[in-house]
Amino acid sequence: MTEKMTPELRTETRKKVLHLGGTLFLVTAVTGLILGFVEWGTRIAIEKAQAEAKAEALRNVMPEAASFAAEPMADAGGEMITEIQHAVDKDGSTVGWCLSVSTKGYGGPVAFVVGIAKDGTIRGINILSHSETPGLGARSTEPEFYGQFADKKAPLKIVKGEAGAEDEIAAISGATITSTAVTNGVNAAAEYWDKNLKGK
Amino acid sequence: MDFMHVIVEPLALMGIMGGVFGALLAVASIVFRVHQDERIGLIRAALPGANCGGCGYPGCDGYASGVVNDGAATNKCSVGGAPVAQKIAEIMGVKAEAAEPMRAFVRCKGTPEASPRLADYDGVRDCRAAATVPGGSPNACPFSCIGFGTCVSVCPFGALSMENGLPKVDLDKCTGCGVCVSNCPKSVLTLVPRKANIVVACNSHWKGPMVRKVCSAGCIGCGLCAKNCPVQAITIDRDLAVIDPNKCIGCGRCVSKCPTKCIAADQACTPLEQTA
Amino acid sequence: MTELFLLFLSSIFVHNILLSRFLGCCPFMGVSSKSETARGMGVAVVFVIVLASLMTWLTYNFLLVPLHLEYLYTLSFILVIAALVQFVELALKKLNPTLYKSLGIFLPLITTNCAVLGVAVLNMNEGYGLAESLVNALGSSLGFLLAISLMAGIRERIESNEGIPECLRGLPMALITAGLMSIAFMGFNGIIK
Amino acid sequence: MSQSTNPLKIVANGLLAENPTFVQCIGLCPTLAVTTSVANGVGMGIAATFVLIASNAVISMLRKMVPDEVRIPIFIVVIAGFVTVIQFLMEGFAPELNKSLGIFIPLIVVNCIILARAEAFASKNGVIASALDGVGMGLGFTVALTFLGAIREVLGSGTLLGTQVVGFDPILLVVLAPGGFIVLGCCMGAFRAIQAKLAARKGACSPAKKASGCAGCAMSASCPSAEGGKA
Repeated sequence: MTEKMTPELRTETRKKVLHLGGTLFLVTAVTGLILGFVEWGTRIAIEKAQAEAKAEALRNVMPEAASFAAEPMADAGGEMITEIQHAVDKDGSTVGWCLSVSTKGYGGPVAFVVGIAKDGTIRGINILSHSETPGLGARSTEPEFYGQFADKKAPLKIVKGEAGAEDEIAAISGATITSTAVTNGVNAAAEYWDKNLKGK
Repeated sequence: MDFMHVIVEPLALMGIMGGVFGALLAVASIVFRVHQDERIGLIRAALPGANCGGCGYPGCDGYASGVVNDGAATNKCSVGGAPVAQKIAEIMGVKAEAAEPMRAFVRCKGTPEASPRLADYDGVRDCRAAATVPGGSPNACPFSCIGFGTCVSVCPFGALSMENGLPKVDLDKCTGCGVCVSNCPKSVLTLVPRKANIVVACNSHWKGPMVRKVCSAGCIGCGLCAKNCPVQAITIDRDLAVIDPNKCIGCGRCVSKCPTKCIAADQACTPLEQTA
Repeated sequence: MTELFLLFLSSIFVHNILLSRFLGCCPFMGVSSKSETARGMGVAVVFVIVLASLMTWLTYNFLLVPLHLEYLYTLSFILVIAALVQFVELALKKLNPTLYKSLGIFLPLITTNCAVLGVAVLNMNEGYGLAESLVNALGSSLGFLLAISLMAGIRERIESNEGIPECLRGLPMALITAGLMSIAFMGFNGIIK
Repeated sequence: MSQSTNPLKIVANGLLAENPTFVQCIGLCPTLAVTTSVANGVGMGIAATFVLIASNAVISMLRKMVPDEVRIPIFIVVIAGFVTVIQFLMEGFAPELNKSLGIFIPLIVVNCIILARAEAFASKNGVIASALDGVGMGLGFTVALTFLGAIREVLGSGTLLGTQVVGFDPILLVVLAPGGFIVLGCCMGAFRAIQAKLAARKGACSPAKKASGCAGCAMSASCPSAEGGKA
């Protein structure tokens, strides 16, 4: 079994522990230091990039809004809703609401922002992230699909082929699961708006 | 900038983790020390360390212990190529010293005329497949060359070509690497030294009368060659004459004495000069 | 409980780490020429991925998050994995040489295996709890074992096939076979949301 | 592993003779997953090249004082450090590339090429030679990724660098997971076929056979047709 701890073996172990432990300590510590420094240096740039991406997403569902303020989630009603932004124009009156929604798509969660105007019509949606199959579900990020939601009244129905009536959305051919998921998300946002944000 | 969070904490955390793991490994390497053949370490140093598994062994350590413990070939590292193979050969003491230059030799004269084809075989045109036929071969003589050219296809130097149902060795291209010998199901091909020019061109261990029935150019084990050899270079091994190339002085008496003329008097060929 | 089971099944079939997430392809191509080495590699990977996922989950949630140093996850994960594999290799070589003979020689190969770090990072990105991380790790590594054993079986059969053109023999044919297997595994898509 | 020291040979060695993707077949994970478009391929190639050069240089500097038992952890920590640096740079200044490369940036750490080059070359040679080797291998990797990225993008989504190029409707499979395996398999086959033809024209035995037959054969030193039996 393991050699018994003779005196010179103990010194050899101590020497080796110091040697190996010390080198590894030195290398990892120096690397940690460099990373801490680089992280601090780029932190501002990263925050700016992330804020920029978020604002850009909100702006193109609610073009006429000047600024956005975070709004606390009212009650448990919107389990699909992840975040709400209150959109106001220059002189502070409400223009509408932006709700970030995350629904279960074909390949995984699909996250998008829904812009709802003061009177309840859907100003538009913007897909942020998804892991749908390229060429099928991924086509939900093309204007032909998400453009259909602009200036529509909830609740919306998903149909195959041509969208006839006012509240119908034409599903992407071959990606009905993704199209239905997005439409359910939009209906959930509209329903949440109807219950909690209508009066404000 | 909050000095603590940006500089000290990452440094401390990573440093402590590194230090702890280093110490842990140090203690482990002492407590778990196991004696290992030092050649494995040497070979492991010579290997590129890509752990890519291209040699079929799991990573470089696997291959190194494979070479030392179960004698794997020294050239299996595709990434390292020839230089690494050379180094491993030296470490293992298998010097790639200039071995006696050898060449392939066809121990059969059973052309379709000399030895009739018994069966009309239309299976896979490959000797190894044809050798599984009941009776061991579509030919009358089970020791004879089947003639589907497996040796020709495996030869890495293109030194073999089929002529009249038997392989012909191109002495300029044949380097004696032995790939054909290991692939021939009937072991008709064998390696002989390049300087030897008199070799028995038969592979049959049957008694004389039976050989006469199946082949007109086979060795019937009569022993005339052995009796007439001035230097006793020929022995009869189970009714097949075998010439010892080192003793043979190439006088050719046996060739003339052999009743079936199955001893081949190939012209001796000079060793392959280095053109590369 | 069913949610965990669904996650387990999806990480073996739907999101197979080799055939649809492309993690761990280097050893997959290299070691899958013989089936017993492939199986040994697969079992070693299962053992290491589950252990590594446990260690990296603990490191992340008890060391990095409290100190708000999440950005150090790459460095700390790979340090933990490398040290863990080296320690397990030493321990195994001493305590159980027979197991080491069949399993241990793959261990240094696994440190540089994208699958181990890949699973650890995925567990963190998805924000899985301890139970979910371990189930995902077990599922992914069993998926790896399944894929590499199937591959080894097929490759042994195509090795001796004379029909393959000269330049495609060996690795190119193995890659094309893996492509076909990946198409087959795509059939599982969508059975689990 | 030609140990010659003239810089051009080391770089050329990484690009052609030992191209990491086509010849050594290491670093397959990012190669298969990321080459769905040229932009991704180039982005990944450049990121990997930066890490490769930096880590090769630093590792060859440290090679004297690294005890053998902890060789792998130290190399990996150095590589991980550089990968995290490149990750921050990407998040800060190239967010869209960062989104498309996604999980594959942290996976550069365990990319077999970098650790293989660190162990095989950097830990045995000088700093300049190692850095040059990093350049060579990085270029070889980037060229391979761009080449595969171009093929898969044109076939799979009909565009090249985003602009519509091809008339017929694209073959979706090529962009998906299985496409990566199949396209890489065919490219490697083509690469070997070209090498075999080149070798055949020079009268040497084709490399496919050479790899199996000649290298270990005792006669390979004196064999006329094994082109360059020696290094």
